[in-house]
Amino acid sequence: MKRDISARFTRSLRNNLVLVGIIALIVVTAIIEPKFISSANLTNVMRQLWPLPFIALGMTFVIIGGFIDLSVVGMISLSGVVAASLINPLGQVGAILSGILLGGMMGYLNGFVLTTVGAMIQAEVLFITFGMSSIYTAIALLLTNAETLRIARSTKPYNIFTALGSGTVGMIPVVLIVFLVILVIMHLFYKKTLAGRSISLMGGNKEAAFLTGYNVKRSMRLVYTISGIMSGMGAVSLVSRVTTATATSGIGYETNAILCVVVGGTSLKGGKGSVIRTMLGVLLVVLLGNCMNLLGLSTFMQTVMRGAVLVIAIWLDNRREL
Amino acid sequence: MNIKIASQRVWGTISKQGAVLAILVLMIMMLFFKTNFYTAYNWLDMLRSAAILEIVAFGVTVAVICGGCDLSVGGTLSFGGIAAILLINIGFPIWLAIIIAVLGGAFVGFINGFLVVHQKTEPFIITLGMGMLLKGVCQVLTDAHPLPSKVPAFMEISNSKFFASIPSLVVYMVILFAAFHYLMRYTSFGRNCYAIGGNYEVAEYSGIKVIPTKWAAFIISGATAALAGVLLASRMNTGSSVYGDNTGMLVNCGVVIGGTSFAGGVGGIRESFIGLFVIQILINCMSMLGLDSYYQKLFEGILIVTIIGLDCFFRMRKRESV
Amino acid sequence: TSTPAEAPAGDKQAPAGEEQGGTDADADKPADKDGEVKVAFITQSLSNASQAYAWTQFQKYADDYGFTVTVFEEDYDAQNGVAAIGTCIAQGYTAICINPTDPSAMIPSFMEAQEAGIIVGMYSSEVPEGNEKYRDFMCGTDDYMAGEVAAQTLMEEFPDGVKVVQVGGQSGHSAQIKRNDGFVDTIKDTNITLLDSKDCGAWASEDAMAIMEDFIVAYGDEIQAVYCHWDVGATGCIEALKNAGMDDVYVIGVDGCSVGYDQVIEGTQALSIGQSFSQMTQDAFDNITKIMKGEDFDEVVWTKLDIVTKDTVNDFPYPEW
Amino acid sequence: MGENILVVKDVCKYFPGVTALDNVSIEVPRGIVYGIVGENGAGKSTLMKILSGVYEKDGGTVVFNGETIEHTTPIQALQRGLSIIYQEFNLVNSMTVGENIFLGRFKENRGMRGTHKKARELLDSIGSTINTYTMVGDLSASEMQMVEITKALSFDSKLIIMDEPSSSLTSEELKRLGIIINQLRDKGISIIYISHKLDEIFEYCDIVTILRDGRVIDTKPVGEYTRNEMIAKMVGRTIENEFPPRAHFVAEPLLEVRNLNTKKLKDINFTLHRGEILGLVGLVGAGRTEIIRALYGADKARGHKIFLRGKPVNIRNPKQAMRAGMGLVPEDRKHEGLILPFSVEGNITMASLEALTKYGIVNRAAERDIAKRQIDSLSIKTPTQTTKMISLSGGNQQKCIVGRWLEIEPDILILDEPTRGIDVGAKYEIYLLMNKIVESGGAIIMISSELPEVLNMSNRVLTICEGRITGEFKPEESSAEEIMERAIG
Ligand SMILES: Nc1ncnc2c1ncn2[C@@H]1O[C@H](COP(=O)(O)OP(=O)(O)OP(=O)(O)O)[C@@H](O)[C@H]1O
Ligand SMILES: Nc1ncnc2c1ncn2[C@@H]1O[C@H](COP(=O)(O)OP(=O)(O)OP(=O)(O)O)[C@@H](O)[C@H]1O
Ligand SMILES: [Mg+2]
Ligand SMILES: [Mg+2]
Repeated sequence: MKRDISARFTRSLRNNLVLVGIIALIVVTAIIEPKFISSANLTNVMRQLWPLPFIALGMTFVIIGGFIDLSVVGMISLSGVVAASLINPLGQVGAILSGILLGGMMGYLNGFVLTTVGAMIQAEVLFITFGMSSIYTAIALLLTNAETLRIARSTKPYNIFTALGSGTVGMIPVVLIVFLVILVIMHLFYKKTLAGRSISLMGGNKEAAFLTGYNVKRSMRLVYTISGIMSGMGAVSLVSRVTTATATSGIGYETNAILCVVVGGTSLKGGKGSVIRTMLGVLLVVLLGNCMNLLGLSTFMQTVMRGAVLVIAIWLDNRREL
Repeated sequence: MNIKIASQRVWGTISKQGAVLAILVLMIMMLFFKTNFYTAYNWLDMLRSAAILEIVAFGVTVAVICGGCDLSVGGTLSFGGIAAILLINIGFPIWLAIIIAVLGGAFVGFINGFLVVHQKTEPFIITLGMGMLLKGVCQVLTDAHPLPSKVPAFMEISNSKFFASIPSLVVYMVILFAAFHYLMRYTSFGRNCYAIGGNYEVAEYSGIKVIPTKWAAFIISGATAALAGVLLASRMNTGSSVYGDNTGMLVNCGVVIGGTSFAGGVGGIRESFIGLFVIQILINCMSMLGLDSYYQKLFEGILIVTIIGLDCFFRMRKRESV
Repeated sequence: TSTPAEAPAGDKQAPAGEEQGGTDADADKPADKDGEVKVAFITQSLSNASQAYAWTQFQKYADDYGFTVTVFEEDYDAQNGVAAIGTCIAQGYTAICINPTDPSAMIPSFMEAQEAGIIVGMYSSEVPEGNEKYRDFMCGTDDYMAGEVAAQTLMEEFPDGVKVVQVGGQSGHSAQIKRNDGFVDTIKDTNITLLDSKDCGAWASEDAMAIMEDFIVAYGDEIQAVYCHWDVGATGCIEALKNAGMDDVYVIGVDGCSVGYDQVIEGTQALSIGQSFSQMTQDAFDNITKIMKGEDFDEVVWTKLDIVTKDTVNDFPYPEW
Repeated sequence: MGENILVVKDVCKYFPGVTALDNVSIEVPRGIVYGIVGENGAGKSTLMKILSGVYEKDGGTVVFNGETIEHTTPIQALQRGLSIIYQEFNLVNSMTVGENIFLGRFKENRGMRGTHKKARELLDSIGSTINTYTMVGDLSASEMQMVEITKALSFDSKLIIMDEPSSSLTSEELKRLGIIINQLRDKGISIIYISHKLDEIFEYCDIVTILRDGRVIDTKPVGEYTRNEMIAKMVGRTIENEFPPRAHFVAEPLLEVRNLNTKKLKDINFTLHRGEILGLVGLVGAGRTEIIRALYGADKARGHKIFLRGKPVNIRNPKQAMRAGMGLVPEDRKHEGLILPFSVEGNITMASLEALTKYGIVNRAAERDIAKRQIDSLSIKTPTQTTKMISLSGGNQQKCIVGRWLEIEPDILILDEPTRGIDVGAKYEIYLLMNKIVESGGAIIMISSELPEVLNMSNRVLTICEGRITGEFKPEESSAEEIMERAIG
């Protein structure tokens, strides 16, 4: 009996390593640096998150579907640039919508290219989306000539951007509220709808899903479109937060997003995963950065830590399945 | 009759390897422009520019043929160069420093091998994390500053010329090409790698020691990357943590473009050579034509998507053919 | 179809033993090729707005000097710079203006370029000390000076000492390193206290913003001044300060781009340290012309840094980038 | 050293739910050809895989060449002098013929040239003209088989096991195989020869053992068997009530297939009636699976017409097949049927989700009901509805897949090896389910490698050989021997 309880405890511990990690991180940091648990820092962390949660959310769907998306770099860059530059001609609502729409279109294009050429395994998909990313970034560079666009320069109002970037309701940033709404919608989409289910069916076993009448190619285009839309939203939140847009602003988000998804416990083998857990992954990754900054760890050590966390997380995830 | 067979063979190679076709297209295109593309100097120069990445690619190819993949080579490359210069600067003889650096790379490969082969984790994500970790290590080692060598003789290694005009790097590349080609084609280790990548179980049943062989492939990949790093550091007379930033992705991409499939078992050193050389030729052509670098990025992306996409497409067609 | 163009000028005329370009002996050399004078601009990255703008200046002034200009991008990877110099040699360029990611890594290539008779000019960046013989001239301001200026301004502005944080550019890039070193070296043994210093993963304002936010949590009101390595990064710092309600922090940025000017005009940024790329480009072109003609020239032409504050902002033309 | 090269005594092997070998004993003398026959699933391949070290035996002893062998690995077996030609191809497609023959023995042959030279000699010695530099992937099935044989010969073997070596050989190659076998026997090498083609057994073998359900039924010199006796002993079953009584509800035609062609199939024509169970019989690799996959729209086919209830329908993908009222239980449960990371519930309801969806939202409550209903009615043994599929036994996994289709009540259910790896009890339940489906007006196409199963369950049987339909039988009116004869071709 006692053995049973302790076995169950270790199992649940092992299944919830992220939570354990987060708690350990909070406790340790709070002891060393009490400022960590100050309200100022909490607000701080809530602000620093963006746009990673959006990107990781989109990436979760791609990974649950059994694929991977490296083109978020290009999509964020291009969407951000377009959104920022369209404030003047279209007004801010138009700009935001076109940024998101463009993201969706790029995502769909990725899915379209992949299904057309029949790239069905992760490695093929990896390089093709990498190439697509270069294309999107190049277009963003051509559009801006590498110049930084500032939304403060627009002649039209841009208060929605400001609200998204730094507005708060009470203590809670506006963008967090917006995101939570989207998160709930996406969670419900994943859990409740047929389309959501067919994504994980595809990730679990493409052949079985195909033989049971699911349109695998459509699901594939869908996950990439979701990733594109989320990149578009992420780009808008990024532009709002920093009030500028450049053609290279998406750099690094692909690895960070994958890191969050994997640390959150969604298996790279596809089929199973959880949108909510990814958010825990985001939290862990962002907290880690925040803690290391507060503890005065050098930028270099932070890179080491991030790599180590990624390697160890995947390793543990893999062992769990053995 | 013979001509027919020969032309069939030529066509067979071309259609099997999109990269060859791309090179031919570029070469024909360059006939129409007045540049110095067709000069011995330019070709030697292209080869020299490509040499470092080619050498890295030779090692990576071994891992890929075994059914793996190694994205950590970027980090290993920087690490190799930095380690060698650090040691030389504190007075180690050059040869010893180089040996230690290469052993360091081999150790990285050993860990990759442990995680991928022994623990059976997903190679591309784990090596991605490993690369990130190594970059951090390099930053810590150098304080993120470029680290010039204090011993002038070190520079000679990669910057001298043989027979008055042939850059030493090209010579090294040719030697290593021959060595790796020999290793993969004419030794039992190489052939066993093909067998392992081609069909893991059959290889195991045939008495091939699958785990040590595949593990060794990762060690070779790491050691080669470190060696390339040493050569790069000598070429630049400097070691730096930023040198490998694009290497991992680019090299693996080149290997795949060349036709060495991530599924394992097919391809070879020659294919990888061509796969990376096509990227180099593209860059050279565009520089010669004075094309804006934004367009260079664009065309690079298009090249990657097209070649890998076509590859997938023909494989799909072959699968589905009635 | 055309046959390959004549062999590169350098290739033919540069026997292996020839030493050092840029002297009188070489004066007649580059002009021989249908009078075309090809000048290459090799830059760290055209994704960086300052470099993209510098390139427009090359294009703008090329006609005045009768040059044909081409740009090569390193994309923050020194290997690409080395490859670019190789291409320049193959193509028989007359001169190279280079702002490398990693100057020390370029020395071997400079030797080759000079062997091939190509004029090598450093642009907005200097070779490491002791290697001056490998380049023919240097024009512009070194990033090290930007760091020095930032530190000096702080000393003037806060004679009683000041607590400052530094937000660095992309870790490992030459601009980040020099702007850091210039600053850190200058404040040594002064009453300026460097509270903390951190670099970014990329030249991204969100990185700068995140770092600044963490600084605010860690040091709060202690922070009196911020030295950020680039104006767009300063935007992130300013946003972070704004959100924390800290309006009176003295923010210094480097670049002197339109974003920086705007912020100076708005009063959110106290100082932007600018570089005049148009001046730099003209100086470089002047030098190339002089070397070609065999006239005397100044090996080092410093371009004055623009110190853009609210008081001086109207003295400078509004930047085009 | 006795005169027996191999003595197997009381060897047992259990797979989840199946006893593959039940106290099997055989003795193989030196220098003879030893035949083993038995219907599909009798345990022949399992026995051979134990000998060659692919599987671990669960009991009994094996003595090879006077040496008692407890554990062995494939490579150790080869080194001892026991080589095997596996039933499934055991070649690396992306390598050349020569290298495959000497896989893992590159060094012994002094490199590439030596390898190809020796391979050439070996191929010449058996009269094969295959180029040693060809990629194995580019070979035809019969050429691959020759390569397998050559590979086995390349070892200095004392015993060579041939598990259905002839299943894909042309008649020319078959003759050559006969010569090779005789040559080997003359050299004192023993051969274990497994085949479904009784002509070969009678022609080549000296002693024959008959296996059925993992048990040795009979062993005697080949001359003492008559052909009929042999077949009777292979297929004859006496276990009572193994099959439920056959259903008789056959009514009007439901599905007509005309001129179905693929790379492998030639002119497949057949009709399926309401209330009918149609069995497809053939050897492994005959093309049964291909027929139903093409029919179901999972593989591409050309030029064919399908009529459903007299009306032409167009089926280009499984979705359209489902809309037309078909369902498929594929043969490879793990790779084609199950979503292993999913729960039992998720696997069962997969096919019904569309019907449960309103405005894009799946009705979870209804989904749970469905899963519960199927788990109860099929008595699927699972701790909870949300248990992960991977932890169920094979039979229960199979029931989940069947339940998946039962829920949407397809007109035509295609079952490919529905009872593979399933114990007798579970089999019986699946048979009952099949009868229930036809009772309610559906129709079933059933593929099975277990002849008794097909014969007892089907109303009609089609024999398939090398991609063609070679015969049509009413099992009540024809003998198993007759049918098997046609299936063998
Ligand atoms: N790996 C396995 N896991 C579970 N069951 C297995 C496995 N391999 C074989 N079986 C089962 O063991 C039994 C014997 O199979 P085996 O392959 O030995 O038959 P066989 O006599 O060779 O038939 P065939 O003539 O079709 O080749 C069958 O019921 C089969 O389903
Ligand atoms: N994907 C594939 N690649 C190569 N060969 C294949 C493939 N699928 C099937 N085959 C081969 O084609 C032949 C026909 O296979 P098929 O599955 O149609 O036979 P079958 O009659 O259904 O037999 P069974 O179901 O008993 O295995 C077999 O020899 C098989 O080995
Ligand atoms: Mg068998
Ligand atoms: Mg089958």
